[in-house]
Amino acid sequence: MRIGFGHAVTGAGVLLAWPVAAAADSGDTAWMLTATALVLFMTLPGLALFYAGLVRARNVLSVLMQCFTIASVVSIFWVLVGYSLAFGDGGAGHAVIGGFGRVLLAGLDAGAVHAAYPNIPESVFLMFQMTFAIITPALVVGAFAERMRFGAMLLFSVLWLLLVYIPVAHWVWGGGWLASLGFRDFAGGAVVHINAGIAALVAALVLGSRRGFPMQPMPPHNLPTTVAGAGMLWVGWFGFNAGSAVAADGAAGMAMLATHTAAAAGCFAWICQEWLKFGKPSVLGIVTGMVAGLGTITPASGYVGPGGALAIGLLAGTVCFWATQYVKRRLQIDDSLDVFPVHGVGGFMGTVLTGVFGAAALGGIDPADGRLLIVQLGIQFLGATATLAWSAGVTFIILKLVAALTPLRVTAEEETEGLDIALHEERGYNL
Amino acid sequence: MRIGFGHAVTGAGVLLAWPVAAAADSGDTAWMLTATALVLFMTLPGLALFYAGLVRARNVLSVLMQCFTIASVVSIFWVLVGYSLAFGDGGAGHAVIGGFGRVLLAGLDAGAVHAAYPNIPESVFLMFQMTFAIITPALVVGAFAERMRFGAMLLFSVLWLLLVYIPVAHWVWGGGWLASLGFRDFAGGAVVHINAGIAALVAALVLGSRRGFPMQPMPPHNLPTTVAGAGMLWVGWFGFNAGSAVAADGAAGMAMLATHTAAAAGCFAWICQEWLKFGKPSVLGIVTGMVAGLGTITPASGYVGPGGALAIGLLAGTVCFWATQYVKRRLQIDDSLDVFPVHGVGGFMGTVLTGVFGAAALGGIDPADGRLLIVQLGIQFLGATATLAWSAGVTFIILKLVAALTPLRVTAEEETEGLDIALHEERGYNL
Amino acid sequence: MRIGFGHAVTGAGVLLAWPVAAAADSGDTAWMLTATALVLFMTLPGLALFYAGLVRARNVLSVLMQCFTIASVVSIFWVLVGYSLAFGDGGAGHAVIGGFGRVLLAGLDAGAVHAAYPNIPESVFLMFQMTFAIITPALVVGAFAERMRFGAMLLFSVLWLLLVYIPVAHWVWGGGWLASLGFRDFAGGAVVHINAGIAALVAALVLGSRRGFPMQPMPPHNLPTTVAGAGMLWVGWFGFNAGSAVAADGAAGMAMLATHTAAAAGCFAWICQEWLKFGKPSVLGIVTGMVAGLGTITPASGYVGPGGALAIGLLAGTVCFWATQYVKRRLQIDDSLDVFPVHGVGGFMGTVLTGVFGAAALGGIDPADGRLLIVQLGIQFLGATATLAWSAGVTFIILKLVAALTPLRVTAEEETEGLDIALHEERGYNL
Amino acid sequence: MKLITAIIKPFRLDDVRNALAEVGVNGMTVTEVKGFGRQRGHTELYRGAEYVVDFLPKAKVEVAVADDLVERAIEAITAAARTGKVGDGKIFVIDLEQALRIRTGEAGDSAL
Amino acid sequence: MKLITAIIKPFRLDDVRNALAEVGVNGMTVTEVKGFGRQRGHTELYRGAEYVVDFLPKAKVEVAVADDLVERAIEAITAAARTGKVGDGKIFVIDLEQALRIRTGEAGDSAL
Amino acid sequence: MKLITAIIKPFRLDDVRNALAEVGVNGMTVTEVKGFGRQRGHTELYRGAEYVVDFLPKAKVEVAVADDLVERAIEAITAAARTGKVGDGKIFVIDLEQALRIRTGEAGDSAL
Ligand SMILES: Nc1ncnc2c1ncn2[C@@H]1O[C@H](COP(=O)(O)OP(=O)(O)O)[C@@H](O)[C@H]1O
Ligand SMILES: Nc1ncnc2c1ncn2[C@@H]1O[C@H](COP(=O)(O)OP(=O)(O)O)[C@@H](O)[C@H]1O
Ligand SMILES: Nc1ncnc2c1ncn2[C@@H]1O[C@H](COP(=O)(O)OP(=O)(O)O)[C@@H](O)[C@H]1O
Repeated sequence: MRIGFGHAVTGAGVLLAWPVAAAADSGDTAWMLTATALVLFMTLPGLALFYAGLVRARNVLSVLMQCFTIASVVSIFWVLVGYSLAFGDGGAGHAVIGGFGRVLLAGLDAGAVHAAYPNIPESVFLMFQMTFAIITPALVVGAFAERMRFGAMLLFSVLWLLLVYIPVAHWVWGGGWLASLGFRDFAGGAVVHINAGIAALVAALVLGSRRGFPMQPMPPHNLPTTVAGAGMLWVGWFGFNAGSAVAADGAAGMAMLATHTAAAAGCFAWICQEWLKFGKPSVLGIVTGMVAGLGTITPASGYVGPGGALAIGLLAGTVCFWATQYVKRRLQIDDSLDVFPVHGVGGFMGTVLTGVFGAAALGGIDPADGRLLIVQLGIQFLGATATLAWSAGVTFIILKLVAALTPLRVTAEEETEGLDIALHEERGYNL
Repeated sequence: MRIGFGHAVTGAGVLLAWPVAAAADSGDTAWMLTATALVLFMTLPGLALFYAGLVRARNVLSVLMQCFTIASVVSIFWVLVGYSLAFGDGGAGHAVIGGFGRVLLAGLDAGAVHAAYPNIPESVFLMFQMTFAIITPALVVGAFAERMRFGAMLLFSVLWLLLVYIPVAHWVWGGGWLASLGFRDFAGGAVVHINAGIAALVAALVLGSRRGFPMQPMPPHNLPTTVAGAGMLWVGWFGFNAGSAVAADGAAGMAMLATHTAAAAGCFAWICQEWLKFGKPSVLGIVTGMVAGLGTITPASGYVGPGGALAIGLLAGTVCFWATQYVKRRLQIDDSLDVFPVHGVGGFMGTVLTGVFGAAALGGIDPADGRLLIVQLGIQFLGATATLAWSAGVTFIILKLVAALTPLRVTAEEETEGLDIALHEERGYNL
Repeated sequence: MRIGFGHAVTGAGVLLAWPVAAAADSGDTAWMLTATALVLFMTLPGLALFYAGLVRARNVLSVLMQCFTIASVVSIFWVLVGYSLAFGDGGAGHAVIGGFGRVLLAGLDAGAVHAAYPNIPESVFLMFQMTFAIITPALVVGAFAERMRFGAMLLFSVLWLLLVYIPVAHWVWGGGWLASLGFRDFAGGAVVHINAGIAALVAALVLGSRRGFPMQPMPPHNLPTTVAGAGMLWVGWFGFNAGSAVAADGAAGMAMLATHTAAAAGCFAWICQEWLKFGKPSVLGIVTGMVAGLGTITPASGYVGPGGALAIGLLAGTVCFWATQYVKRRLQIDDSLDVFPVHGVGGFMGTVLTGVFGAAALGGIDPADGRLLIVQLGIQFLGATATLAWSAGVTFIILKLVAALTPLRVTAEEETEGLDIALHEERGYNL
Repeated sequence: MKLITAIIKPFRLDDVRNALAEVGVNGMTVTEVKGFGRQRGHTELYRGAEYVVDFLPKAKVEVAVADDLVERAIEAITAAARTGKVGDGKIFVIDLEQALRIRTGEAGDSAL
Repeated sequence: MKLITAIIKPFRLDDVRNALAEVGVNGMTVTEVKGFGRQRGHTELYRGAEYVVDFLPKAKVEVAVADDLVERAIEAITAAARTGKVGDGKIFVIDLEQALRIRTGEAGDSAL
Repeated sequence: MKLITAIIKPFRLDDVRNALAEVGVNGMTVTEVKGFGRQRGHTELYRGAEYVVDFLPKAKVEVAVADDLVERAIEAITAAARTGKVGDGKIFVIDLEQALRIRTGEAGDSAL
């Protein structure tokens, strides 16, 4: 997210003053309302369909249910306390977490704006941010698909929102310590993708593989559904990245261009790898390459030019392809839908590369204070690593905690029968 | 819909002057163009898919056909005469219906604005309203799905548009008697949801149950399709409710927030009820709870705060859950896709609750003229009841009229064979 | 596209000056960002699903793959050279083609605007145009579906973009000779629909029919998927046509109204024809009529009133219906998904009718310089014919060229087995 | 033992199952099949491409029964599946040499 | 009476149906099945997870015929289903003890 | 020759195929079927409309084998398909009068 539209946010101080009365710009507001709709669209139905098509037919509903339920409970918790902790004033501890002053959105009305974004109403700003908080835990679903119990999933997701997503979002976008350092993460390379990606890896390891993995083939049951979801993700990502400009201007346009270019390049790079290695390009390949390109450009999207975006996209498609082979085939970790090698690896790479291609010399936009490239690179690396470490550690603790309260996995019989019948007493298809 | 953006509409008088020349705001216009696209998206493909997944495979196309055809003919009739009757000047009878002065959109050009909404072009205003006129009769389809003949459906829908939807829309949004009374219906709790919901109940009663109901199970044939439609409805509803602010501002932002919060709460409340009663939450449950939350918040969305929205959403999910059980299981009325217990009950409840939570004391916005809560509550109840009565009565008459001209139902053989082959000579799937 | 928002583009001269620094309008920019997302949405997933549902199950992925791959490579080539050739300064040859001055988008930054459209950032303008460049070759896919090899398709599409699409786009929208003549093509009747439609016919003839055509029935394998795609196309087309106003104003509103009206009329006219000829209306019919209505109104959408749009839509549904019967049944040309009779015939008809209904006397907007209707009609006919001839000829040459390098068709065995397994080693469904 | 195979109209399946249960047959195996016979199929029409679908959806019910149950089972199926219209279907009877229950290894009548 | 079961390549189904009609067989029941045999299956590949699908789609055609038609029916199927490549399929013949038409109760040859 | 028909739990199919291959059976035909028997089905629930699905997904494996292979084939199937829980399924054996390979016209044991 572009940090500080109205005036620079350089720490906790400035946030003490909000909300202030100011006239929002109708054009910027129009775009942010739209962008909010687009990012929700990414999760529902976008990501839900993308994931649902990839599992076996007997688990299709369980995945849709997870995405839908996460959207519901995250929204409720965001209104109750999430927004306050992420973007509220944290007082003395503002470097690490926001405060409780905005619990239940206290003080919000139609005229309110956020100090850092006086060009749009605060209601729009917090809605836009809510959609990010929804999609991030929903991404993790891909790791434990086809075996996690519903209740455990629900508990895990709420705790993960509160203890992993919100702190990291605060550090980077809410005026926390990474923001103060000048860490650049335009639309969530660290906050969303590294965060969800590494949590997925940890979850896959803690839960263990699906029964039959890797001997038994587990092909996607409905690739057209996955492609439908992929198309929605691509379109929705315009809201994600270009919306992170928090304005309808040239910066949003440049972000959209970078986003689109990287997606296209990710597609292309992935199918080239497939063509070289397997002799045939595939549909699942091209949509995975697309997601890799989009995830990787996300942190950089507001800072790089089209050339940088092309380079990042090509790298994304190539590196994430090999990472997927490595994690799934070599390490035999059953991160069911490859969340880590695509989002985790892509997000990390993109966050670091933001320090490279986000330089005027390479067609990007130099950091404001004339910081050296090597310094920025260090900051990027630090931020990416801190996110990785925090998310990995806390995810692990949460899973152990949940496991102490309720079993994480369904029984072997339930897994064989399929989660749809076992957990929800419904079947996906009666054709 | 927010009534009277430019200046207050307090009856027919002010409407005599339009269209006036005025400069529209590009930001507001941008949002309303988008909102229009979003509301169309709710019907096509949103609602069409939502409904299509719920019927049996052999009737999937008939439902899609009904939604698509309604979109087509309603649009044509809206251009020909509908807009004029709903929003045109009704002269002496303006309290009950508009006039014929704008037939075929006479007087419209690119510079025209509507007196009540001078901030956007009139072409955009009438397009936005058209999408509401499309979705309302399309909602009714759920009641007579899997048995109504195509020709009868077509005739019914056109008459229903002209004799039920348009008058009610005029009363509430076109400067009619309910508008004059100060009835609050921000985005169509009465105009859309009560209207369609009660019409559905009447249609289900007049047509009679599907063959085999309730003995024979009639499970949804494709729940992933229904979930895809549900996601589109959620996203599209942002256009429906936040678009009803007719501007890109804080009011739109607050409406989006209320809408989203109620949807999330509706989801959650419904699956909690399922969990308690049946021991298992379900996918069909969560999406139905979402629709209940959205339908119920609709009239209130521009007048309540997030706390009110949360309360309304929780009530919606709970009450509509029990209403569904009651109508379908206890009364054994075969309103096939539960339009009445979700939209009718939710719409009524929401319209009344607008009189409660739309009070500053409860985090909402008091009525402009300092009206007492109890008075407003009375007005809300009156408006809801009047809509209910009008729609029920006229729907019944229309159905009897159509039945006199052409049979309403397919034959028993056609019903067994499925409407897709019987009516359209097509099959949904050749997998 | 509305030509020359800021000031008239009457040839190459004015283009020499860009990019200029100017303040974009946030409302217009908001709408154009949205419109760009909508037009991408038309291809991914809209058109991809629309086409995918129409083929047989064993080829479903091959069609999705073609649409996705085209989106990827066209985007890359657009950034590399396409935008420069279409909208860059062509110097002496500007009448026929742009130049290489903007290769790799040289000179673009967040502050840049295009001289002709100073109200929005250039980044947004070029993104919006890119989405048109994506969908046009994707439309052609319908002609050679179920038999073309992937590599040949890829090569063909890139050459076709460069040698067919870009020149024609330049002639009409980039300040080329048709623009100078005053040719009216608001959103791509010639540039998109005639262009793709005639290329489809040529491709169908060069590749030859699918094995078994016309003896063996080849019914759509999943019509609900096609309907989902159709709904997305309708919604997305609002971005296509109303976005071509390049502003959020009354002109955009009128274009949206004309677009929607023609779509509705196209639906209605097509099913009336079916009803008369076959006794039953069909789902495939109504969505095809919708596309016919939308394709036909496209060139006229910014110049006609709602009455003209209604007439054009009714004509589109009727004429394209008969054209489809004629080409497929009578001539027995296996343009698999009927691209030519719908887009080609509709596009041609619409381009010519723009010269009729785009007259103030018929509710439209007269050409700026007081040109006579008959003169404009001649220009329209000339532009349509020139596009037809260029596209037909160059498409033929490209196909022969590609055929010389690599076989165009899969083998008979591969065709029988299905392209999904043969070319991509994947299967669409494992239900 | 005999293996009875009945090709019936799909919407009669539940009736047939119940009728069989009443005469004491507690197991059966059902397959979705397409039948071709005297019953006319339907027409499908896609953008004017008309074609006749002769294959109609049928359910194939297979029941292995002890010899003394054959008559009653056939009667039960016939009564439950008959609508009186063309296409009601056929019943075929085949000699079953051996039957085994996989779980227990039981053979013969007691395996059914 | 005999029950002839033919496992054939799906795209030969229409030819087989026509060939059977020519020799006077007017009814049949078809099932989509998966066959495993000498014919090699195909590979599928999902994000690098490769696996071989040995089961190939086949159509199973079942026809009950009077004894005197058996030879001709078999010849008709063989001629119509043969492509000459591996995987053309098999024909099995089983003795049919009894056949009944549900609609009329007719038994034996006249039930077919 | 005999025709062995086994109704098994679907997730045991690969094991059964491998077991058959080991005893020398190299061809088989598999059909997705729904079974009804002692094994209890599941409940489905849609907006409070509850109903019991008694028909469970099963795989039907058909193998034609020469007489001397029958015992071993049955044993192989039994061993591979058994889970010990209700619903493991049945094996039926029928006499096969004739078998033909369509491609070559070979008949009898060599056709298998
Ligand atoms: N000779 C046959 N062999 C196998 N199945 C047959 C045969 N004749 C008919 N059938 C099956 O029985 C079904 C009903 O047959 P049909 O001739 O349509 O009506 P009816 O049973 O009333 O005579 C067919 O759809 C087909 O599945
Ligand atoms: N022993 C068998 N029992 C049952 N079905 C068999 C047997 N052998 C082959 N089949 C069926 O016949 C089909 C064709 O067999 P295959 O060995 O591939 O080729 P061919 O028929 O040319 O010898 C298989 O896919 C399978 O469905
Ligand atoms: N009499 C029968 N005829 C045909 N198929 C049967 C018969 N009884 C059982 N089956 C099949 O065998 C399957 C397993 O039978 P079931 O009674 O559930 O368990 P078990 O095999 O352990 O006794 C059933 O689902 C059904 O497909």
